Amino acid sequence: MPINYYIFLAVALFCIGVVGVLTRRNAIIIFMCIELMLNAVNLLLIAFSKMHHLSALALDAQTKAGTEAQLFVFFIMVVAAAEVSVGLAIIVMMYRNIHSVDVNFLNRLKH
Amino acid sequence: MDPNNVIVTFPELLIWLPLAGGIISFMLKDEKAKSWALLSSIITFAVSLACLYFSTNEWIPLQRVSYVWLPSLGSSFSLQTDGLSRLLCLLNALAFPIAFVATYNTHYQKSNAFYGLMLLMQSGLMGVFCTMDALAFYFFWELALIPAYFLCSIWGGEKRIAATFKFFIYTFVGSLFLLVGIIYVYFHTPNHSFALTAFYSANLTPAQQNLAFWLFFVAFAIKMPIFPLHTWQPDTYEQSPTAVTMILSGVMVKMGIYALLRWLLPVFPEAVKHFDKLIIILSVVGMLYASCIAIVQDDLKRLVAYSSIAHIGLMSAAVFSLNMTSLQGVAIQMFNHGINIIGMWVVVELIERQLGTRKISALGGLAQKAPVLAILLVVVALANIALPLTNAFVGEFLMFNGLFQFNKWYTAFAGLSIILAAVYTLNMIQRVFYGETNAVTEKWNSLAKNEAIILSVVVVLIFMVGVFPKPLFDLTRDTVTSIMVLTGSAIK
Amino acid sequence: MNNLVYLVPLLPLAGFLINGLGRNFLSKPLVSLIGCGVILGSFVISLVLFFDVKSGHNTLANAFEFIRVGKLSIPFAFQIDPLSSLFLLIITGVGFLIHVYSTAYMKEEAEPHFARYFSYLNLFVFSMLLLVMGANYVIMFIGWEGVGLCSYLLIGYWFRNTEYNNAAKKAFVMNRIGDLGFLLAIFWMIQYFGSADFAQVFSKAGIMPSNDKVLVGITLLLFVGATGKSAQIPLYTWLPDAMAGPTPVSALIHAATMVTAGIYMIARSNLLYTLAPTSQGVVAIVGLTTAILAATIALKQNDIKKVLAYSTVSQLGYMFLGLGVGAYTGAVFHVMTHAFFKALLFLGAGSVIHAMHHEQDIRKMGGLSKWLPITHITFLLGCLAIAGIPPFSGFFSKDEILNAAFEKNPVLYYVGLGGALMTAYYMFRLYAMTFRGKFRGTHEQEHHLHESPAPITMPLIVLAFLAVVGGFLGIPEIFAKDAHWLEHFLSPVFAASTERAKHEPMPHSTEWTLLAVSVVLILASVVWAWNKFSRYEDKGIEETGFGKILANKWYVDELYDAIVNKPLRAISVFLNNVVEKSAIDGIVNGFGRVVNYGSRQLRLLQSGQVGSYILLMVIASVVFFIIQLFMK
Amino acid sequence: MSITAVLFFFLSALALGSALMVIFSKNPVHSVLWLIATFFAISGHYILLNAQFLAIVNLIVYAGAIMVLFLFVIMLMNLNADTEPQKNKWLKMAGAVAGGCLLLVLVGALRDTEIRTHAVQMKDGNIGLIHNLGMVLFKEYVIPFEISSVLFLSAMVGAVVIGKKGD
Amino acid sequence: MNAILFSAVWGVVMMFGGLIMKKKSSPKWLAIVGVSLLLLLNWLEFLGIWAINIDTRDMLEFNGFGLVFNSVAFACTLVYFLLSGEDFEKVGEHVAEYFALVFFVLCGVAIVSSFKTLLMLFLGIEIISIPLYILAGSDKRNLKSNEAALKYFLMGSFSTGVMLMGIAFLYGATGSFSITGMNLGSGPLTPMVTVGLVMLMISMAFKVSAAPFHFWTPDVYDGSPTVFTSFMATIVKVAAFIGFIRLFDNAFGKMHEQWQLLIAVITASTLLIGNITAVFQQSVKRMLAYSSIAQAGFMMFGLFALNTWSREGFILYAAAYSLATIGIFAILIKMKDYTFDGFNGLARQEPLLALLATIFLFSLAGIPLTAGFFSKYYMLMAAVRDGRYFWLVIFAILMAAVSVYYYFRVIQAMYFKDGNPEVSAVSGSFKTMLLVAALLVIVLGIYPQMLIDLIYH
Repeated sequence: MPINYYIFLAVALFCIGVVGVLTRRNAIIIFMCIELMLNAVNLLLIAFSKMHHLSALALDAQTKAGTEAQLFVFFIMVVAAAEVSVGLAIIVMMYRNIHSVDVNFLNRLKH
Repeated sequence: MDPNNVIVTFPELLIWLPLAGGIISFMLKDEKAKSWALLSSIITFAVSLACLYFSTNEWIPLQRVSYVWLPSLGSSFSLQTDGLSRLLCLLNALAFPIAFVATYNTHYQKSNAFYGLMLLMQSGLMGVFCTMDALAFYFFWELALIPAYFLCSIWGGEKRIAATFKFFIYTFVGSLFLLVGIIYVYFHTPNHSFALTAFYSANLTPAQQNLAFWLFFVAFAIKMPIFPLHTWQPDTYEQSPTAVTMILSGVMVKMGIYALLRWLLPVFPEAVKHFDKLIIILSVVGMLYASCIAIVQDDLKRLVAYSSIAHIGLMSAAVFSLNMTSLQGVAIQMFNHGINIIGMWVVVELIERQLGTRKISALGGLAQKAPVLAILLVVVALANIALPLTNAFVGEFLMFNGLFQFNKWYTAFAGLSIILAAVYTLNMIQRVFYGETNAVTEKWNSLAKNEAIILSVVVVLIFMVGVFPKPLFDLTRDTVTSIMVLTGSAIK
Repeated sequence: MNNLVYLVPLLPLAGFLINGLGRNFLSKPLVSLIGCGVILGSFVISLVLFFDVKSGHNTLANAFEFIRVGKLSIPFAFQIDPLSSLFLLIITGVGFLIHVYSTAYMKEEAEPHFARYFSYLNLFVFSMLLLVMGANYVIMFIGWEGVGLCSYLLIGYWFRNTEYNNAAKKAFVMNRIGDLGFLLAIFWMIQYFGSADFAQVFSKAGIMPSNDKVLVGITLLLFVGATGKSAQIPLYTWLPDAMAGPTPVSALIHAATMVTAGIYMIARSNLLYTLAPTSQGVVAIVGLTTAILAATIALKQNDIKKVLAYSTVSQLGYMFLGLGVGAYTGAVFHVMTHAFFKALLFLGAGSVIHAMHHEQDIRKMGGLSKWLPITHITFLLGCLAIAGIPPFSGFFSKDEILNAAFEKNPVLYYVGLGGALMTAYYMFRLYAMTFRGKFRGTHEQEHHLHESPAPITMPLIVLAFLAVVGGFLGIPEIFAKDAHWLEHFLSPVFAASTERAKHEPMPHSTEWTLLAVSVVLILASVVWAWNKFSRYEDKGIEETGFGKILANKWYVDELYDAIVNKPLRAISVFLNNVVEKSAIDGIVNGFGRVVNYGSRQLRLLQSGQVGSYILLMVIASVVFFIIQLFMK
Repeated sequence: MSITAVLFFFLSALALGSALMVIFSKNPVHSVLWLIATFFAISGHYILLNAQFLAIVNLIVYAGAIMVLFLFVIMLMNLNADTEPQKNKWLKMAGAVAGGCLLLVLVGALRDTEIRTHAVQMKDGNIGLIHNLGMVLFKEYVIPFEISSVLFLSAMVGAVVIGKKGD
Repeated sequence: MNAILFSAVWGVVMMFGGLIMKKKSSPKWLAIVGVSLLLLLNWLEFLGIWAINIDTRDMLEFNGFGLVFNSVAFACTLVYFLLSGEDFEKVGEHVAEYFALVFFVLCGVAIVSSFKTLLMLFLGIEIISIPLYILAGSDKRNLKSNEAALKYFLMGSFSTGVMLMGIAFLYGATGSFSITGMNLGSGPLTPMVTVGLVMLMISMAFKVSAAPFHFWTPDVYDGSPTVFTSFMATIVKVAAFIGFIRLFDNAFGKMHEQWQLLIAVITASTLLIGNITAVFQQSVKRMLAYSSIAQAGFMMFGLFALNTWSREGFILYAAAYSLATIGIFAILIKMKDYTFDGFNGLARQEPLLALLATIFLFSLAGIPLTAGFFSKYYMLMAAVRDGRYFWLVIFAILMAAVSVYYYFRVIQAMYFKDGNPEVSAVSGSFKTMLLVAALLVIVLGIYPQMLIDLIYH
C-alpha cells in the first residue's frame, strides 16, 4: 500500500473529528470526536512507522526503525486514557451543577 | 581642592541631590515638606552655580563621570556637562526655587508627596541635561515625565485626569518611538555602543537616517511641542497646578529643544538637511496658528500656553535653519524663555489665588489695586514679546536672523507672529489691569513679600540678560560651534 | 568725551529709575525737579557735544559688546556726528521745555501718577536718545522700539479709560508692523553686508551699482519701518488716535521727536536711498500722498488736537517728500523747524484745553484771545510758521523741500503746493475758530477762563521765538550766498549722496517765481480762512457730501477694521473652535475613540461559545496553512 | 487486487463510514457505538500493518475501557436523542465547511509529498510485536514511561479532587 | 533532572502530607519548603555541584538556558506561594492536593524546558495541562469555575490532537522524533514538514495563548479561582513559551525565514487583540487576562527573532512578567470587588499596597526603572536586530502605548478617584513579601545584567 492512502485516510478521519467537534453541542460527543482525532493520529503514526521500517530494511535487515512511532502511539493512548478520566470527571461535575452537558450553556464567561 | 581626586562630580550632585531631597520629602510631615523642598532646591541651585564656576579646563574632572552599567549592551552611565548642559541645569535649578517661593502661600494636600514628586522631576530633568548615554538619556527622559503625570493628575484642576492622561499617553508614544530609534541607531554604531560619541559616529545610509530621524523627531516634537502635535499642551497647562505648569513650560519643554540640539542634529545631519524645509514650515505655521488662537483665549493659562507654543515654534524653526546665529539664539533663548514664562505663570498664579479666577473677561482694573504687580507683569509680558533690552530680544533677534539666512520668506511670515504677539499680550494686559475695577478685582488684597521678591528676581534677570547677554554667549559658544562642526555646516 | 556721551542717555535713564521706583515717596516738586533736571543735564551735555562736533570732531563711543556670534559682532556703541548731535539738541531742548510745561499741566495728577508720568517721559527721552545716538542699526532699533513702548505707555497714561487704552494699543501694534519691516531690513543687511554698523554698511554699499535689488529691498523695508513710526500711509491712523495722551506728550512724542525718527533713519541711511532711486521714488510718492490726504482730513476736523495731529502727519509727509527727492538737508531742516512750531502749537493747544477745562472742540471755543493773550500770540506765530509765511521758520524749510521737488518733477511741486495751501487754510481755520469771533462755550467755562501759569507760558514763548527765527539757519542761496548754515553743518553726513546725485541748481529766476507764487497763494488762503471762520457760528449742522467723507477721515479706520481686524478675529475664532478643537485635537482624541470602538467590537469575538472558539481556531489554521503552503 | 488491498479498502470504508455516523447520529449512545466500530476498524488496520500489540491495546484500552467509560457516563446522565437541542443551522454549516476546507487544504498540500510513493510494509515486519516493543520500551523509553506515571498521578489526584463528593 | 524528579516526588509528598496534616494552613508551609528545596536542587545542578545523572537516551538535555529558566520559574513559584499560599485554603477542601498538582505542573515545566524529543514535549505539555484543567475547576460549586475547566479541557485536548497530528507528519517526513535528529536542514520546506510545522505552531500558540488561538484564555483566566489564574497566567505561560522557543529554535531554527511570516502574523494579531480588547474591560481580573495575552504578544518577539537578544530578553521577560503579574494578582485577591471601581481610593486606605500595585503595573506597562521596561526593551532590540518586518516593531510600540491606557486606569482609580474599597485584612508579612517582590522588579529594572549574566555562567 502506498503511504498516501494512509495519509488521506488519517487526514479524513482527523477532519471528521474536527467537524464533529464543530457541529455538536454535547460535551461528551465533542470529547469523543477529539478521541477520534487522536486515533487518526495513531493510525498515521503506525503507517509511517511501517513505512520507515520498510525503507530502513533495505539497508539493514535487523533494523528496529519505526519502533519509536509505535511506542509513541502507546504513550498517546496512555495520555488519552488519563485525559478521559479527568475530562469525564469535569463533565460529570458540570452535569451535577447544571444538569446538562450542553456546551452552549457555558456562556457565563464572555467578552 | 584638587580636581583630579574628586569624591563626587557636579553632574552627579545635580542629579542625586534633588533625588535624595525628594525621597526625604516623602518621609517628612506635611508642613515641613514645603520648607524642606525649598531648602533642597536652593542647595541644588548653589551647586549648579558652582558647576558654572568650576567649568574651566583644569576642573574638567569635576564635570565628567562614567560608571559601568550594562556592559553587554554597551551602555554606561556616563554624565558630562558642557556649556549648554550647564546653562540648562542652571535654568532647572533656578526654576524650582522660583516655583516653590512663588507658590509658597498655596497649600497643597499631602504636600510632602507633592514636593517629593517635584524634586524627583527635577532630578530627572537634570539627568536629561547631563547624560551622555542614549539609554540613560531615555531613562531620565521618562523619569522626568512620570512625576509630572502624578503631579498633574492628583493636584490638578477638575478635568485633570483626562487632560493629563492624554498628555502622558501622547508623550509616552513619542518616547517609545525614541526608544526604537535609539535601538535602531545603536545597531549601526561601530562596536555597538550607546555612548553619545558612538551615536555621532554611527554609519547610517541616507535612507536609514531618514527613518531614524523621524523616530527621534516625533518624540522631541511632541515634547516641545511642534504644531500639529501640540494639542496636549494647553489642556495640561490649564489643568495642572501652577507650580507644575511653571516647570513643564519653563524647563521640561526645553528638554525637547535640548534633545534636538544634542541628539538629533549631530546624529542625522543628512536627514536634518533633507527635512529642514518641511519642519521649518511646520514650525512657522505653528507660530502663526498658535498666536492667532492666543488672541481669542479667555483663560490666562491657555493664553500663555499658546504663546509658549508660538515661541517654541520659532525655536524649532531656528534649530532647523541650522546656522551659527540661529543655534546661538536658540541656546540662550532656551534660558530666557524659561525665565519669562515662569514669570508669566507666577503672575497667573497670584491672580488665580487671590481672585479665584483666570478668566480674562472677569478681570479688569487691577492696575489700580496692584500697581506693583501690574508693573512687574508688564515687564514680563514685554519680555515675552521680545522687546529690546529684555532678555528675549537677544534670542529672538538671533533666531530670526538665522532663519532669515535660511530663507527670507519664512522669516517674513514668522515675523507676523511678532505683531500678533503684541496684539494678544496687550489685549491681556489691558483687559486684566487697565479699565475700571469690578467686583472680582476688588477682592485683591495685597502682594505678599515673597511673591514680589520672586517677580523682582525674574525682572532683574530679564534686564540683566537683555542688556548684557555676553555671559550666555560665552557659555554656549563652544557647544554651538561643536554642533555646527558635527553637522558639517560650520562656517567655511 | 566718551563718558559725556554715555551721560546723555544715562541721565534720563537715571531720572526714569528714580521717579519710577520712588513714585510713592517723592513729592511732586522733587519729581518735577528730577524729571526736568536730568533732561536739562543731557541738554547741556548735548550742547557741549554739539560744539565739539561743530569743531569737526565726531565721537564714536563703544560701550560694551552686545552681541557676538561667529563673525557677526554688534557692539553697544554710540555715535555723535552732525546729524545725531542736531537731533540731540532738538530732543533734549524741546524735551526739556515740554518737561517744564508738564510740571504745571499735570498738576492735578495724584503723586504716584505724577511721578509715573515723569518717569515715562524720561524713559522716552532715553529711548529717543538711544535711537539717534546708536552707531548701528540694532541700537537704533532698540531705541526705535523703546520710543514705541513709551508712546504706548503715555497714550494709555490714563489707563482707566478704555478708549485711551485702545488708542495706545493701536499705536503700539501699528508701530510693530513697521518694526517688523525695519527688523527684516536689519537681517538683510547683516546677511548681505555681514554687519549692522553704519560705517561698514555704507562703505560696503557705496561700491554697489545703483538700484541693486538688495539695496532696493533693504531700503523699502526700512521705509516700511519709517511709515510705522512716522505715521505715513498706510500706517498713519494711529497718530490722530494717539492724541488720547496728555497734550505735552502729544507735543513731545507725536509732534517734535518720535514721529521724526523715520526721517532720521532715512536721512541716516541716505546713501542707501541715493543708490536705490526706486525706493526714493516710493518714499517721495508715499510722503506726498500722505501730506495731501492728511491735509484734506485736517480741513474738516473740529477737535483742536486732531487738527494738529493731521497737520503733523501732513508735515511728516513733506519731510518724506524731501527725503524722496534727495533734499536730505531740507528734510532734516523741516524736522527741526517743525519740532519748534508744532511743539509750540501743541503746547498752545494744551494751554487752551487747560483753560477750557479739557474742552477740545473748537466749535465750543472762539474769541479766546482776550483771555489768553500769550497763548494767543504764540499760537498765531506758530500758525504763521507752519503756514510758511516768510520770514517764519516754516517758510524756509518747506520751501527748500518744494524746490527740490520741483527739480525732481514739477508735478510733485504743484501737488505739494496744493497741500501747503490746505495747511495754511486749516491752520488759520483752527486759529480763527479758537481765538477769533466770540466765545461759544458754556458760562462757567467762560467764568473760569484765565491765562495759564508761567511754567506753561514760558516754554510757549521760547518755542515761539525759535519758531520765528529757526528758519535763518537755512537761508537759501537766492537770499544770501552760503548762508545755508545747516547745509554746511550736515554736509559730512550727506556728502556721499550729494556727490552721487549731483544736479544743476535751478536758475534763480524760476526759484524767485515759485517763491512769489507760493507766498501769494498761501497768503490768499490764510486771508480766506481768517475771514471765513472769524465769524463762525456753531449751527451744529452735520457735514454732508464730500465734507462728510473728510470729516470721517476718508473712512480709513473703518476700512482697516473691515480688511484687517475683523478677518483676523474671525480667523482666530475659526482656528480655535474648528481647527484646534475639532480637527487637530479631534484627530488625537479620534485615536482614542477608534481604540475604544475597536475594543467594543473585538470583544464580541469572545462570544463565550466553545463551538465558535474552535471554529475560529480552525478557520485561522486553514488561513495559516494557505499562507504557508500556497503563498510563495 | 490483493486481499490486503481489499481488506484495506474495506476497513477504510468502515472506519470513515462509522466515523461519519458518530457525528451524525442524534443519539449519544449510538455515537458511542459507532465510535467503537471505528476503533475496531482502526484496530483492523493495525493488524493489517502487523502492529499486533497496539491493535490489542487499542481494543482493550479504547474500545474497551474508555468507550465503556463514556457509555457509562452517558447512561448515568441518561441522555438520549431529544436531550440535545440542535445547534443553529448556520453554525453547523460553518463548522462543516471549515472542516471541509481543512481537509481540502491538507489533501491539496499532501497530494504530492516527497514520500508519496513510499510503500508501507504490510502483514510482516516484527517491530510491532510485543517482544520488540517491550524491549525498547523498558530500555530506551524508560524515562517517558516513568514520567507518564506522574501524568497518571496528577490525573488521579485530579479525578479525586473533582469527583469527590462533599464540600 | 533534579528538578523533574524532586518536583514529582514532592508532589507525592504533598499528597500524603495532606492526609497527615490536619491544620489547613500547614500544607502551605510544606509546599514552601518543597519549592525552596526544588529551587536549591535546580541551582546545584546549574552550578554543576550535584546532579542526579540518568541516561535519558538523548530525550532530555539540561543546558544552562533551561536551568536558568527553571530557577526563574521556581523562584517565581516560591514568591507565588509566599504571597498567595494562604488563598489556596479559600478555594476548597483539598489544599494539599492543589499544592501537589502545582508541583506536578512544575515537573512538567522542568520537562518542557529540557526536552529533546517531541515525545517528551508532548508528555511535558500534558503534565502541565491536566493538573491545570483540575485547578481551573477546583472551585466546584462555582459555575464559572466549572465552565472554565470544561472550556479549557475541551479546547486543550483539541489542540493536543492538532499537535499530535503535527508530530505525526514530522515523523513521517523525517523518521525521527528527536528535534535534533530530524535534521531538517535549511532547505526549502517540504509540504509534509510544512503541515507538521504549522500544526505544531498552532498548538503551541494555543498553549501560550497567542492570537488567534487565544480564545480560551480570557474565559479560563476569568473563571478559574483567582489564585490559580495567577499561576496559570505566569509560570505556566512562560513555560509553554520556553517549550515553543526550544522546539522552533532547535528543530526549525535553520529555516527561520521561511516561517517567520506566520510568527509575525501571530505576534501582530496577539498584540492587537490582547491590547485592544483589554481596553474595554470592566473587571480588573479579566483585563489582566487580556493583558497576559498582550504580554504574550511581546514574548512572541523572542520567537520572531531567534537571536542572542531574544534569548536573553526572554529570560528577563519571563522573570519580569511573572513577578509583576503574581504581585498584582496577589493584591487583586485581597480586593472584594474586582472591577476598576473597586480600586477607587485605595491609595488613601492602603498607601503601601497602592504603591506596590503601581510598581507592578508600571513593570507590566514597561515604564523605565522597572524590569518590565528592560524586558520589552530587549524584545524590541531583538526585533530591530533581526531587521525583517520592521512594521511589526512600530506596531508593537503603538500597542504598548495602548497597554498604558488600561494599566493606568487602575492607577487612576487608586490615586485620583475617591472611594472606600473593601480590602480583606492583609498581614504585615504579606506586605513585606509584596515589598520584596516589588524591590526585585525594581532591581531587575535598574540592573538586568545580573540575570542576563547567569545564562552565560
